[in-house]
Amino acid sequence: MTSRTGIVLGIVLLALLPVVIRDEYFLHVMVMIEINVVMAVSLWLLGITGLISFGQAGFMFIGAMTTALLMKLGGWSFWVSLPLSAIMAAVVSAPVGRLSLRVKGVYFFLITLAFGEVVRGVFAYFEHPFGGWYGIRDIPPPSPAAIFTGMGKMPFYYLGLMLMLVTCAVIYRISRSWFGSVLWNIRESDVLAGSIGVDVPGFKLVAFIGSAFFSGLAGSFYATYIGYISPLVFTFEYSTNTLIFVVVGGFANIGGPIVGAVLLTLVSEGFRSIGKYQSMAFGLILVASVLLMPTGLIGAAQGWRERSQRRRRAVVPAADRQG
Amino acid sequence: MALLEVTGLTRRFGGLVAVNDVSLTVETGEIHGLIGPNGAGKTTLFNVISGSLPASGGRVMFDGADVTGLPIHKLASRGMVRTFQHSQLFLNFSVYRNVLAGMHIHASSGFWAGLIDSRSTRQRNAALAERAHELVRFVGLGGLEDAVAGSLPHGHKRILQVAIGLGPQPKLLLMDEPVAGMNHADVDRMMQLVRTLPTARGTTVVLVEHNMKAVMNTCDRISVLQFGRKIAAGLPEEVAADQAVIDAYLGVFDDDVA
Amino acid sequence: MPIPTARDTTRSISANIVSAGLPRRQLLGVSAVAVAALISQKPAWAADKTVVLGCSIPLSGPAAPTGITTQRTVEHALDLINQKGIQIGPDRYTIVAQFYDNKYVPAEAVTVVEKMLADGVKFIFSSGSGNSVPVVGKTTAAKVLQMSGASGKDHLTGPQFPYSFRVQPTNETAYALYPWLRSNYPDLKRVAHMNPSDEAGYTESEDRRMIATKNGFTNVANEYFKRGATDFYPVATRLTGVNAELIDFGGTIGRDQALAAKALRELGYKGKIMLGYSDAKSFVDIAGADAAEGTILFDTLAAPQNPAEKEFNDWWLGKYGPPMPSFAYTMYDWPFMLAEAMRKAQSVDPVAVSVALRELIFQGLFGEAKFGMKSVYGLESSITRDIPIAVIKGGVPVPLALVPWPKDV
Amino acid sequence: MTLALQILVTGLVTGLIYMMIALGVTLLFGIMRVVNFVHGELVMLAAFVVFAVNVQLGLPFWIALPAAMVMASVVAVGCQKLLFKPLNYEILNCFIVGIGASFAIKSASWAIFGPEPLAIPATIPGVVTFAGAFVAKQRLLAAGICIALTVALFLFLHFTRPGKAMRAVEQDHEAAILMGIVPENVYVIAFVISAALAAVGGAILGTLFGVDPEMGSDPLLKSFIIVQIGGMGSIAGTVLAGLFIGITDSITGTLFGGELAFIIDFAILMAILVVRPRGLFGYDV
Repeated sequence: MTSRTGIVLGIVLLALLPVVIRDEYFLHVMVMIEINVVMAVSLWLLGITGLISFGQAGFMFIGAMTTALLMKLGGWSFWVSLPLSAIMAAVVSAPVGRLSLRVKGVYFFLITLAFGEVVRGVFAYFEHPFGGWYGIRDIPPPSPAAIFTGMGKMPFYYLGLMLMLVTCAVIYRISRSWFGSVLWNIRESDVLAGSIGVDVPGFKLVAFIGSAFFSGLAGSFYATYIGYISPLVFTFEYSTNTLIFVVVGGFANIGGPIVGAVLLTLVSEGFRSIGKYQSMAFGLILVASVLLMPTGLIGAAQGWRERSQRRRRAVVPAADRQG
Repeated sequence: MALLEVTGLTRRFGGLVAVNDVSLTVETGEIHGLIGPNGAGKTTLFNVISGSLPASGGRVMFDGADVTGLPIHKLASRGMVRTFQHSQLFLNFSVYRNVLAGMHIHASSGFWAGLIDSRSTRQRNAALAERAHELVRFVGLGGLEDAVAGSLPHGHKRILQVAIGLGPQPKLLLMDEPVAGMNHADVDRMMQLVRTLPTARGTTVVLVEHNMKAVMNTCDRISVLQFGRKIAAGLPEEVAADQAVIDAYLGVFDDDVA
Repeated sequence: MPIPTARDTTRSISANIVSAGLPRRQLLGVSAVAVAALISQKPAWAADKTVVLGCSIPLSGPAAPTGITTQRTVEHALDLINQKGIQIGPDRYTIVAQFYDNKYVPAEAVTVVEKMLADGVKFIFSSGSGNSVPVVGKTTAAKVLQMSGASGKDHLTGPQFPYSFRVQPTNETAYALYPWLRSNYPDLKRVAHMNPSDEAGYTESEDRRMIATKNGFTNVANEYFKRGATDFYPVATRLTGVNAELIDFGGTIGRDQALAAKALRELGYKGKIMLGYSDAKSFVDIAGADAAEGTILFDTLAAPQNPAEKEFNDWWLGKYGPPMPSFAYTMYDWPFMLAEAMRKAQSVDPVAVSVALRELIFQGLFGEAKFGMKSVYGLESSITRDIPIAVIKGGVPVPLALVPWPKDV
Repeated sequence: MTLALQILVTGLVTGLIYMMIALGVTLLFGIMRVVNFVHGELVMLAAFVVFAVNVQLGLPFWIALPAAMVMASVVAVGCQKLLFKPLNYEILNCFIVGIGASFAIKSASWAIFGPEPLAIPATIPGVVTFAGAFVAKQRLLAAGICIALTVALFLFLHFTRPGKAMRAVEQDHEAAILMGIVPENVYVIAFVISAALAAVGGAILGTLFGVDPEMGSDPLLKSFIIVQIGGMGSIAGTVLAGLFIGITDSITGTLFGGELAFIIDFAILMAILVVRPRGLFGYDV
């Protein structure tokens, strides 16, 4: 299978990258990309259920906070804190999902937005143990210290790469499993899905919890990598950025959020040297990309390929659009 | 024992009583028609019975159990499935995948098993695929498996909807205006399909329909609603002769035969 | 897998069986291009007589005014410095600044600093404590000199950060202010504090309450508000209820100051208001002359007092037009101090420059400036200088005093 | 008692201003199911126009205001034709395009207008006192304008031809087309009205709170919350929710301090949505 070979080749290339390019800034950007990809893919899991969340940074924050508290106050190892943080985000997401999934469409957009802000507000309000607006600083790197403090960013790059690959693999499996196909069905028509026996609220909730789980994972990694978290980090803008990755990349398959996160992070980085015009350029690119490719990069690529195939076959399906 | 027994069902919207104390019995194996002028409360009654809307009062017994207020997906897994007035399809998916989706309740091998792609899942899925193909052929869409649902002609879309509804192997299929907006040939085709359901699939049918000719020719028994109340019930010819029904429709019969 | 064959259509999930390879390939191609772009962006080192000063400042978002003002000020200061150049041995050095938008977001700030470190930048300026604290560990480890225009107290200044300097007195102004208040306004006893709800606000509030108490004041209220929140009536209602004689706006900056003062006056507050880091003109414009009357402005230069201030003021008005933000004056000295330290050290090595910077006594806009506060932070890393104070009279700021830096701090 | 009155007065006035801006959001949503993220930027640009005409050119406020309304309408219709129409008013893409445009406009505004907050002088300075509660005259004027415009909007929607056409499109898109209404024309009217409301909001905010490129962001977020609590597309709901949020803001802000008020606002939003998923007056989306 060529696609499998392609993926293996890609992973090998990614694994060799730090050996070839020994530039700490570049590695740092790669680590940020890894975090962004995990976030975008986790949001995509909601997307294939037809849900859009503006509060994904809230779950990331919960994961990051859990790791920060466990490692800094509890002295726990990162390797224990990481899964616990993801689980904590998932645990919080269950009741939140139960309540917020009662609303649909735009209302869900905004209730998730509100949730993200409440998380920020709560962590900011309670100085103990959350550090208030100071946030928590000096979060230790993972053990063994010899590797994670002595070798620059390379170990973090590999750790992030591993998390990213695992997340992508698991979410890809989910999206291609029967469970995933039901999520796609719900996205297409939740009324019809319900009528044939799908527990629509239940499936949505599981997708919501799963998505929160991986966001928590990203948050945990963020905390140990940057070493500093505060309510200034996990903002509505952060959630929005994640959503932008997915929309610009496209929902059609998991390549969408991945390509979106990678490209936009790089684009934004590429414009960094223009200082005050960076945000402007980013905004304009966003506008252009959605206008030119409303189904995202992946959608545009698929459309292009289909058109060329159709031209080759010269078969035009007689689509009857009545009713 | 009756398959579906509705007793004193009522549904209010604010001050409006859309369904008022309706009782209804559907026997196993019959095709039961539900007719009435526009606004008689047929679709609301459907929505309440099928769990799409909560009831304001009354009781729904299905297959010997009280199912009042159960959510729609639970009813589906108990064997009561509904179709919709407007074509509800997974428009961007193929015909085959639409039908396959309908078999959801027989596919639930569990979340983890579904992820891991174990041998038993694969076997079960192979069996499902076989059944889906069989169902596509049964409703007469054979050869169109790969067509995108959204690109089908209207008549095919409605047929496909029936196929999806048959996926859970329901004991009772509630069909909301299955021939609305169809041409003659498609109506005949649909009604032929409906007539085979009790014998070929073991599925009892309740259908709401405006097309009188179709209802009279297809249904074993008919109930008539007006202003949210049941005003008559019985064999097609009895109902057609019922003075209350004639008054209710008053000339509508002729116009309505499409 | 029960999911149908690869022949399934458009948005169906199976379509990616065929396409899965494509995004990956695209992705790799794109990243290769981007990598090339990123690497090629290394600053064009103009021969060997240039020192790069990397500035991580907010140029978009709500904190942008600080960043834009800083950029303009630094550009001008460097122009002046570079006219003469910095003579080190036989070489004449000039300082070239690079400005990056940190959007006032810590993660962005970390990325900006990573980029500068990778580019080999040895002198960094960072604006905002939330952006400076997360990077100080990295710059220290890289032996890069970091100057921060930020509060952040011992998180930025201390023996563990030998190359980190704070170039703007923030919460520390209170050390000079409260003794001055005690002797000049002996009737004032009850102080209320108002600060933005972020870490700068918390730092300010903590220190100001502590220092006020030390100087015999009573703290009667401590309020926080969300920065950029438009309506101050609720907070002002709370503050008018505590019978304060003085309200210290602490870390409140920009428009918030004017809106809060306006709301307080409209709700009948009669006591004194004290605020800093402000541009007096826009404060009066927004608050209105009546509400602004009598406000004490700390670390605020009402009008240029000496030739250097005059020159800067004229340059600004000529280039950008009025108003000239007073904040710009407080950002003016440090580039000169950096240049002077390089000259003194006869080196552009950040470690050597740090040592020289610590010993430097500089004649700045407000007189003698030097890095000090060892008694508080354990190392001479936080700038100390006289604090100019102004008061609003008849709708215009009038110079009131130049409060000397207390000897014991 | 005085405190209660003060809280009420403060809340009503700010509530009316929020409502004003939220009405524009809900109008567009009701009619074409579009959440216009550029709305906040219209508020901001309008305030800059008022500043330019009123302060820099020295013309009266009452000339500056219509100028701002015209300018905001032009930008809004520009956004509609260039951004939203090509996307067939599809909600998510419109949302994202709006965010992108808003980024770009804000960022450009910083570069153009510079760092200093600007102010539009009050049209009527001074403070009114009654029963121990204080309120600035300018705020009362603002409240008056908001009430007048809301009434005008109501009359427009119910008693004029274009207004009726708008309501027809809102209630039943297909039926409206059958009645010979061209939706696209109705959309243009909706964008113009919505922008005009935003412009008035901007002028009011400018006189009360000063002018800067970020000034539209907070009111936009607030109007999202209001619109949602009131029910998307419901004018009556927006009016009530605007006042409701204004007063809750005032109560929580005054009694518990600004920080907690922020959390409480969002908690209220979540609670209301859990109890009434479509908001107070909303319909199915």
